[in-house]
Amino acid sequence: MIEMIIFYPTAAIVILFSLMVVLHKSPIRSALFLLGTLFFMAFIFALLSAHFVAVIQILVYAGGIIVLILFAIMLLNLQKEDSEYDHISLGKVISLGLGGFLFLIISIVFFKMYPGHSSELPANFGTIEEVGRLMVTDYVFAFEAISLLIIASLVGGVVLVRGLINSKSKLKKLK
Amino acid sequence: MITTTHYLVLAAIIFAIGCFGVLTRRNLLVMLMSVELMLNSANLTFVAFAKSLGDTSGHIFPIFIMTVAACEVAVGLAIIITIFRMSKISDVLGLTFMKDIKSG
Amino acid sequence: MDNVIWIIPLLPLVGFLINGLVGRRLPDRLVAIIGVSLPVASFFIAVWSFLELLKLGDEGVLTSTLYTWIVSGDFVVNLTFRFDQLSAVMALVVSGVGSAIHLYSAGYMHDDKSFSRYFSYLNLFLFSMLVLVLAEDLVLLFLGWEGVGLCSYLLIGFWFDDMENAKAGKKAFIVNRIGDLGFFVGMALIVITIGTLNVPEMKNLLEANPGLLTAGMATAITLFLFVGATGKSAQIPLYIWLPDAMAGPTPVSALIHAATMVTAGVYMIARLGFLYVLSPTTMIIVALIGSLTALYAATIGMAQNDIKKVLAYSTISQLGYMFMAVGVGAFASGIFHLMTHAFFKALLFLGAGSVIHAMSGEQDIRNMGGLRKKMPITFWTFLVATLTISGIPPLAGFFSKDEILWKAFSTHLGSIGILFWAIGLLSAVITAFYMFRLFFVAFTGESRASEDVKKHIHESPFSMTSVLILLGIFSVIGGFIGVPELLGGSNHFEHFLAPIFPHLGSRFDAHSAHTWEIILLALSLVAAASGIFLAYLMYVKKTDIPKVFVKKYNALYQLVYDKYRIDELYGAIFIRPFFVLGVIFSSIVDSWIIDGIVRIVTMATAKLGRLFMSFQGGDVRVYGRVLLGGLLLILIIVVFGRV
Amino acid sequence: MDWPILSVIIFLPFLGSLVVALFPGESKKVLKGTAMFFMLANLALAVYLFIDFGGDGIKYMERMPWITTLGIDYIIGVDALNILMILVTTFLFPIALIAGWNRIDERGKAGESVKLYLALLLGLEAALLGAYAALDIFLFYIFYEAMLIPMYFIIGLFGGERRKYATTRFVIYTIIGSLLMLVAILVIYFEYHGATGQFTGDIAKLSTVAFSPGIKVFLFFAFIIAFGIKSPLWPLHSWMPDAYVQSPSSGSVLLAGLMSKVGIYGFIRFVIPLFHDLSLAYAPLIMALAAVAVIYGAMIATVQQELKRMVAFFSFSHVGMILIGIFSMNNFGVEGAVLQMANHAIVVSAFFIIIGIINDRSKTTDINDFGGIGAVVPKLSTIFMITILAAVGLPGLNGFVAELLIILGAFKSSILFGILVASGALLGAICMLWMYERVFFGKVTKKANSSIKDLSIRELAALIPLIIIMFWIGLFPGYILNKIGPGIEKYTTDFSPYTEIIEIDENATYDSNPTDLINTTSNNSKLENSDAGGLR
Repeated sequence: MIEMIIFYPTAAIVILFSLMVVLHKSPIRSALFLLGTLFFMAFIFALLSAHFVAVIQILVYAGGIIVLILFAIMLLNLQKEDSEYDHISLGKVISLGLGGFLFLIISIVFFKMYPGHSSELPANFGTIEEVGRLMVTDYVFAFEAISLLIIASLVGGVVLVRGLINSKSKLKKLK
Repeated sequence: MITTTHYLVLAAIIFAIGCFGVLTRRNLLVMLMSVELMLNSANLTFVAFAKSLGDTSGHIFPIFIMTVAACEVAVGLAIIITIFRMSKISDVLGLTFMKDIKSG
Repeated sequence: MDNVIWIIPLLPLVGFLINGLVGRRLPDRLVAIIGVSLPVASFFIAVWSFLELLKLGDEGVLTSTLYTWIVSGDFVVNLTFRFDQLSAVMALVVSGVGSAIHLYSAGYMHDDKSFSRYFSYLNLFLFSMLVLVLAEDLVLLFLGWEGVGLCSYLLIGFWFDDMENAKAGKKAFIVNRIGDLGFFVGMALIVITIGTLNVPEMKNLLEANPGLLTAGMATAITLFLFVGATGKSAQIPLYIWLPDAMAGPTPVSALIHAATMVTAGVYMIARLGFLYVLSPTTMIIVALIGSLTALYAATIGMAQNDIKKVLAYSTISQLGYMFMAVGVGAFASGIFHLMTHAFFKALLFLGAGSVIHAMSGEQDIRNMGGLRKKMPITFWTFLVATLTISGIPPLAGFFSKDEILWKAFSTHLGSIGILFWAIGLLSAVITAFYMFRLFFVAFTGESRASEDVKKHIHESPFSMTSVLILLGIFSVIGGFIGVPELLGGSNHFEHFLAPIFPHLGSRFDAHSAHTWEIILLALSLVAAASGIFLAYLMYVKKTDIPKVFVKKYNALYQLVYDKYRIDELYGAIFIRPFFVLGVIFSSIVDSWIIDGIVRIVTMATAKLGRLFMSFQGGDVRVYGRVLLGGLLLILIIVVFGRV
Repeated sequence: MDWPILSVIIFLPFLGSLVVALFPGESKKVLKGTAMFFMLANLALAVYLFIDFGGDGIKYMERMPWITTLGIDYIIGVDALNILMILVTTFLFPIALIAGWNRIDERGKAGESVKLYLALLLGLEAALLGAYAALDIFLFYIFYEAMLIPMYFIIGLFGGERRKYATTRFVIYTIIGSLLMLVAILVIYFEYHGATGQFTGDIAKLSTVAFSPGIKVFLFFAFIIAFGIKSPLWPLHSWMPDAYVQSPSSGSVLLAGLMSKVGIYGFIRFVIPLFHDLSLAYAPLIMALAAVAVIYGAMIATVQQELKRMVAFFSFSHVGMILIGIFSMNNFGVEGAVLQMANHAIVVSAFFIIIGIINDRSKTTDINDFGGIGAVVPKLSTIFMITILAAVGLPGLNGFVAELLIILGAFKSSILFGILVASGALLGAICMLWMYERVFFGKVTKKANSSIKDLSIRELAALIPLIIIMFWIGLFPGYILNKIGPGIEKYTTDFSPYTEIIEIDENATYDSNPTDLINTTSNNSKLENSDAGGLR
């Protein structure tokens, strides 16, 4: 019952916020709505007794990624895209259709594959210890691979922004 | 009673919204945010299934996905900033460097 | 290869190879020696073989097989030379007259810059002609048949600096080729019905099994073969090349276009006589075409002024006689006339060549005249030849021509023979007339040549005149081997050839035949005499008659002078449409219709491509939509496919 | 035969191609010499093969499993149908190389392009030989497609002004055809699998498959279109004039002389054996198309102003003649066609070499730019004349024997087609003699033409062997006819793709013996003739 009381409002907020992310003219508002979406999503994670994931969600996403995006927006000083809202283009209608259809299909898939509840959860389900244990035992390889990926993206990010200064004129010519 | 299906349908809705965003917005940053939405809905599915199956492995993947998302955002933002600084474009319609000049 | 027949054609071939490959580096004298001595040698071998053949008696035949040429399943073509009575006559005539003309050419062409080329062609011609007459198999005969056509092409266009000569050569070759097409079709029909092209074998198979050929098929085969003969022997409707062929050197005209090659058609029909008698329809058509050609060409001959053109039309006309003969079944008579004609027509041409040589290339008889004193030998030999062709006894032409007329009259084909005879007789009058017109205008009276030409007029060198005299002698005595029984002879010629030809009856019994023969003989004499008298009257006594005549019937004269404008007619009916159609095919059908379909397909592809290109406009979102659409499709298949 | 001579013949040029391509030096002489050596060695092997060949079955058969899971085997062999083309192919390559000896130098600025050209040439030879020798349908297909690659570059890199257009067109046309064929091959392949449960590409086995009539007609026409484009058959020829005109003259030699023959060969080796009954039923249609080509090609050739284009259409006309011979489907026609394939290759090669020489001299091939050069270049004009005479079927030269047999074959199947084919020779003569007259006869009309050089020793070295072969086949065709005769007689009785010689068969691990094979083939054709009757 409690679950229900928490789930429905939270889900409604998540859906509303995510719609705002997609639909709002101003990038900076979009970013803030995204922050909200992610925050409330963490609630739902918590509801699913994935406490560690919920915490990470807030820390990494809300704390890290969104801040990064906000920085970027401010750095670029982006304006509202007015032109986009003035008319309903064929592309938007098609996208809407495709999105709706995608939803339908995915829902059908989920309904068809309805998994039964396990009667009781194991005691250590979703605990930080358990997650940590799994990560360095069963999934240690993926864990290491991810760390490599982080290094790669780090290096990539630096190289991209640094190389820009040198090759700026070259790329302009190309255009 | 909230079943796993509820969560899954919520995930599907958010995925579809994210998808719609990617397909319609012209601003690169907003597109990137929409992608984040989609990733998050995937996380939700994982977690929902984890609960349903009683398997904590379903929690590991969201963590990985978040890490990947972080990397993606870092690199993606770097690219966007590079492009913007180079040509003052943050609009996908302008990104046609790789297109054949004649057929444009 | 148990005898030497195969050497007869081989020797000229050797001459061709030597002169053709290295002749340009040899001195002219050596070229001439090689070019003349080898044909002469081959003539002597022919004579020797002839004597051998005589020893063997009636059924005797010499054959010599070199190797198997073509083999495909049951169909075998051997390279076999066959020396029977008919080939013997032909080989002797061809190599004999051929050698004489080679000798004449050595004098006639002595200052030409392509002397060796000339002799190589001439030797090649002799080789081909000998192959033609000695071939046992029709395919081998066809080798000779095409070979002579080729040599005729090469020799007519010998002086190819002048485009007209080259064009005349091409015309001859192509018209011949049209005939050859008929010949080829005829051969193919024989293969699919009888199954072999070996002539004696064909004959045996037909004798053993007459049901092999239906009457219709026999007519078709013989008619197609006859088309070949009309091409080669210049009969209606394919005679048009022969007058133009006079563009070649005169000895060539004498050898190829008078004495030998053009008679190949007659020889072929005589050789295949056993086939032709199976189809009376074809026989009548052959005789009719022959007689009409005789008359038709003779009328054109009356109005020509070029000495060689007159002789060309006379050749066509005389060939018409030969076809009349073979058409009515008198094969021996046709061959007899072929032989005598070879002598006197070669003589006429060589005489004309002698005149042209002397007149510095002038060929128009209106610019000649009075040559009697300056060129006595030419004059006398030419007179003999003219008398011979007009049919004055006892010269060779009289016997042969008269025999044809009699055989036409008495043919087993029925009373249609009288028609052939009448046409033949009329042609005889005209022949005598125009030949003597030529003779009187060119040789008698005052000279009408310009002064500097007059100075050069001289008798030809010995190498040329000796040939004239030799041929003159043959023209005089050649007829005696075929004197009919009526005149006290025993017609050796016909008896000699008897084993080859089918025997056809006459429509008269022996007694009435005699009476009729005498009447016809007298009529022929009257005809010849009246023709000569008319010519004498018009061109010696009262020379203004022709002018008055021309004035009065100008349109008719022009029509005849322009050879009835048949060339122009063919041009309009066949040649122009052919080229127009070619241009239409090339520029409209090929490049618009066939290529157009291709272009429409490519254009449609390009359009479609442009349509698809709009999906790839560089807008990432569009890519995304398409991607998602595709993904959805796959999902639908996966999800609902399982249901 | 202990060593696989046929495989050596196929792969020796390929080896040569690699050697030339990887050759460290840049010396053109050494490169050309190496290529020449490989070509001549191959020619010697092919001549040995030809002399040793005999009998009515397949010889030098090699059978090795290749892709066993798909049932594709490496099967090659020589019989009466392909022995001549193998010989002619190995013969024409050295000639083409000699003919293009100096022209390659002009094209290529560096040794690199000579290297490329020679490697392509050798590669093409290997592919051609492979296509002729292959008895497995997939093996054939691979070689068939492999031919395109070198040819594409030979035209595209070394051709004339509009080479890109021409070569694109040529390749696209051919690929459309071969893709259709591939579909048909796969259908047959799976049908056979459906019937017997095993996969195979062996044409002898494939020819035993029984189809429903509807699909069979589709398959038949897929093959007809594929080979019809390559040959070319009217009206699938519109790639031909441009490709022939734009390719370098040694390329035209190979394209017109050899590659188009693969298409014709495909008709004999694959179409008729695989679809015996349909070939009989549709023979009149194909003969009619071919007869159109004979007349139409000759007429178009007559009015062309450009020498190469003219020869292209003339060759098109002759291809029609060969196809009529094949589809007359009797001993005369097929034997004539097989011989004529070789003849045509030789004659057309001579034509293109001569035109290439003329083009070298005066940089033009327009007939109107010439006139009266006969006296200036006597050797050239003589050789040209002989070639023309060979082409129009003068007895004593090579064209005649084959044309005679084809015409007899055509007459045997239909008098109308017989007359049409025979008239082709006449039209060809008109076209060729008219052209010859305009180029060589008369007075020299253009000043530039009065100083054209006659043939050099090298050019004579390329042309004289062709002329000798023309006379040899013309005068002594018996040697060749005796070699191919029994095989073709056998072919025209049962139309099996190939016939194995018994003693090889006993040792082979091959479950049906030849007599079985023939029986099943004939049973099938009997059975399906009734079906085909409905189609008519």
